[in-house]
Amino acid sequence: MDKTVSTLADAVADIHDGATVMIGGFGGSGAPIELIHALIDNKPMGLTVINNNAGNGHVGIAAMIENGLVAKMICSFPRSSNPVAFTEAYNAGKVALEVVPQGTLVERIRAAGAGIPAFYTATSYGTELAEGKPVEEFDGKCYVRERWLKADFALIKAQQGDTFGNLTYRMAGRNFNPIMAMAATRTIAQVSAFVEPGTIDPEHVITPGIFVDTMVEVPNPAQEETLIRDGVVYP
Amino acid sequence: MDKTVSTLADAVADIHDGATVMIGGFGGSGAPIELIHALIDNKPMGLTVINNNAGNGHVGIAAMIENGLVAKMICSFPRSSNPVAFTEAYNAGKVALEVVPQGTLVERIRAAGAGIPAFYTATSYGTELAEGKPVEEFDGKCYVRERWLKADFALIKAQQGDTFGNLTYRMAGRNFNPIMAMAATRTIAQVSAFVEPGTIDPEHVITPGIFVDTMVEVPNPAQEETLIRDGVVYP
Amino acid sequence: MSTIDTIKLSNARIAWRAAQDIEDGAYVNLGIGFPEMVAQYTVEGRTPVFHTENGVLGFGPAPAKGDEDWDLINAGKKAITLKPGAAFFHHADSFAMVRGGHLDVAILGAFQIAENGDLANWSIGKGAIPAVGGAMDLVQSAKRVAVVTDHVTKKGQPKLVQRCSMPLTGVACVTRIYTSLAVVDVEGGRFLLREKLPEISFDDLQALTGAELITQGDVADLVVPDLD
Amino acid sequence: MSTIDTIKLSNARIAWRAAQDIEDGAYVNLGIGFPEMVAQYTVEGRTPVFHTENGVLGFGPAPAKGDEDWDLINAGKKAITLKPGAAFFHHADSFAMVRGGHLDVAILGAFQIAENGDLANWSIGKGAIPAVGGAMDLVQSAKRVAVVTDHVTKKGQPKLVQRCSMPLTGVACVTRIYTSLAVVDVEGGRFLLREKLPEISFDDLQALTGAELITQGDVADLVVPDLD
Repeated sequence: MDKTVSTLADAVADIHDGATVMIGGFGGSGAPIELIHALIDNKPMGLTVINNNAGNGHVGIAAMIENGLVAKMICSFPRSSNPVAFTEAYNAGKVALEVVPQGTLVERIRAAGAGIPAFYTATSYGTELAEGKPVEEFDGKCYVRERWLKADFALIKAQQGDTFGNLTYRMAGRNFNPIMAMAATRTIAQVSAFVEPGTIDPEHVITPGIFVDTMVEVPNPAQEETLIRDGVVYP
Repeated sequence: MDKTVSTLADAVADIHDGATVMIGGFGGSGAPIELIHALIDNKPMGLTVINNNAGNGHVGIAAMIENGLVAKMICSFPRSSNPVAFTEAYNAGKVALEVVPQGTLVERIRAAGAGIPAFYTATSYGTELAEGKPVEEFDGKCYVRERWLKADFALIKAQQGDTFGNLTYRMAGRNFNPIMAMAATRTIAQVSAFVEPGTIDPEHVITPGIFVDTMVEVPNPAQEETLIRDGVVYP
Repeated sequence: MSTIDTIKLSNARIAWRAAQDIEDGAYVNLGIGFPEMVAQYTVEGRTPVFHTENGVLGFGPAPAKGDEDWDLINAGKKAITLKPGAAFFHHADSFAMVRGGHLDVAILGAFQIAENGDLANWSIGKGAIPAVGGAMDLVQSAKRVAVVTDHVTKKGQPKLVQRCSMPLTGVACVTRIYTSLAVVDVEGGRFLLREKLPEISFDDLQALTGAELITQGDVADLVVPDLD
Repeated sequence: MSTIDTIKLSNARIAWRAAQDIEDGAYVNLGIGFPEMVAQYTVEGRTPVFHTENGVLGFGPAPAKGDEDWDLINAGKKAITLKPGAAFFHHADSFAMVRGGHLDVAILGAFQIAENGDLANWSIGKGAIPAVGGAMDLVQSAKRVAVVTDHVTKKGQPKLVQRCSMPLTGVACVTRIYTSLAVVDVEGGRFLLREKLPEISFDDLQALTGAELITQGDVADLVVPDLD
């Protein structure tokens, strides 16, 4: 068993028009920039993208939007220090938006990974984001019912990965990555360092390999913030 | 901030008659034997105990039952290689039993810790364990609605713990311990080694201190299996 | 000893047959007891990864006697060893793997299997103390749910039936049954006979089965090496 | 410049006042921007633990310029540092902490707070692109939900109102409000005035407040050191 592929192009080759794609990261932290850029090279169209944000500057998800790949964003916070890509596309009616509270977003993703089709949360009760959703009272408090959120693909960024797909992350770059890995039909990870099985202490594995399908090594990944400060526009 | 106490008796002193107590471990693996025995010394009565099993031999939860502390067990598998304590008490009508499928049990506990009052699972649909529970169809498949499961106290066993309550575990001794730590009003951990904050790599913390209230050091914890092989009867 | 007892496969040989269907890289959960034997017959060159409910992926066989570590056990509370690439995780993540459909195969024992795939394997009914463990989670969620079992009970009653009379573990969940006499798939609410021991006739096998055995094209010979 | 502008507390001084109520060992989430200032005024001898939605407990102030690591940021996407005893975790665990009621205090900004505790702080209504982040989770679940805010809007309109006119972030969730003029608790659907600047009369404060201010016994002086 070996889940590694040798090129970024191979890693994202199967992502097709109209696919739903989860993309890990919180802002630039933990964002799989190289996988995103390889996806832009392929130009699949009409994608639904699930991420906490909606891109920044002219790289990563912002570049996906500017290059016309994205039909819909599902996110909690489509603003950033430089939100021009999303803002223009949204205002022009080119990209649809579903705003989900951040905790509900990640719990819906976790639910998909954990086989929970629906759950109740107090979050958003009584607000416009709960409109049209079933409400139920438990122990005297009102809760909103939320559905799982699945994807065809997840693109994630990890630190170490062995050939079985066991992964670690780097600091707060962990964020959505391990949860999205659970929720997609196919999880594709860019990994900063490939290691042999047994190198990662079994106590320190964050994402067990069962949740990972494809891995590609990106030894010195770019940081989104650095690219933005350097004024990079992709491609 | 320092969550440590110096004696086992101090750690369990507040556990009162009628309390609901989660106890970590899967069989003897990860079971907080010393905390359980300290609790038996206090003899609170009428406890509801939540554990995967229902005790083995004449130590740990089995000894709680034999010493009359337990009014009700909530568990997935009340059998063991030596189940005499539970079996006799149950057959004599002294202990009530709620059997919950193992995955539903841990998910109900996780739901309590995560603020999810109810969720749906396919597990147990169409079986007698789903009788009386709401059923709903999502995407063409039927699911059973389950409620969160909370406790007044959780007794857990960890490997390393710093004074802030950050914990690690030992191999498969992890099991229910980190989840129960999230779900109780007060979580009490026996820890094999106290360390200073900063000793545990922030990447390797399994239970962040926010979930832990009280800790006591038990440097060389007994293994339930060893006690049983030695024929120990507690007290 | 009846004819059946002289020809039927031993548990080891049933386990061997089940092991032939486990692909390289498959994530597999084996039930406590008899199903655990399947791991011993892993096909050369394949690396399945074994999952146990109590939070381990990638474990290996039992350690030598005296080398047990009682924090390193499987769901049957038996001591295990680790293979390179193993991982520990907590129980909620373990059952997220199960319920979320991440296991490729779960292999369990059975009291009864109905022709619609219903499984009864957790409770003999009134009287006994109920104990379910993780079986109800596993049968509802693994991509393939296989059963390894004698073809009939110790009293000679069929275990493959039209409708289970014992309490259900799960509804319409079993996909394949490896018995001491045959390999049977559950498809479209019917038992499809895929393989049978060449020593038993179709009619004799049908007589030992509580529901109709359907054949589609040839039924292959169930051939298992002598493992004893 | 009106009289109010000459006497009102700066954001730093509001943050100082809020910091006085944070106990030793409290788990605290501070909203992006102004609420983040509260951390700077942690009371000597107390060790609160700061939580950020993106998966860190126990972080400290920003690093020196040039020392930033962009994998070590807070929910505002600003670089942070770690204190001893910090922990990383994924987003689902992070919001389990939030939604599960494990945070002692969440401190947020506000557009409007109603006397029943309703909070509006996420959307100015139609036209703007909606963006909610973690605010709706935090306000529904922390044990105490505090607001730091100017007492009135830039146009001089009350922010403490009978009923919010802007889109709600949460219902009946705010427990205490630290304003530039006063400290107000929300209890039983009413604003209870706890402290006010000695330089402003009760009547003038009431005139700047969009709902009735209730007093129970003495109203304490809101005294904050000069921090500038």
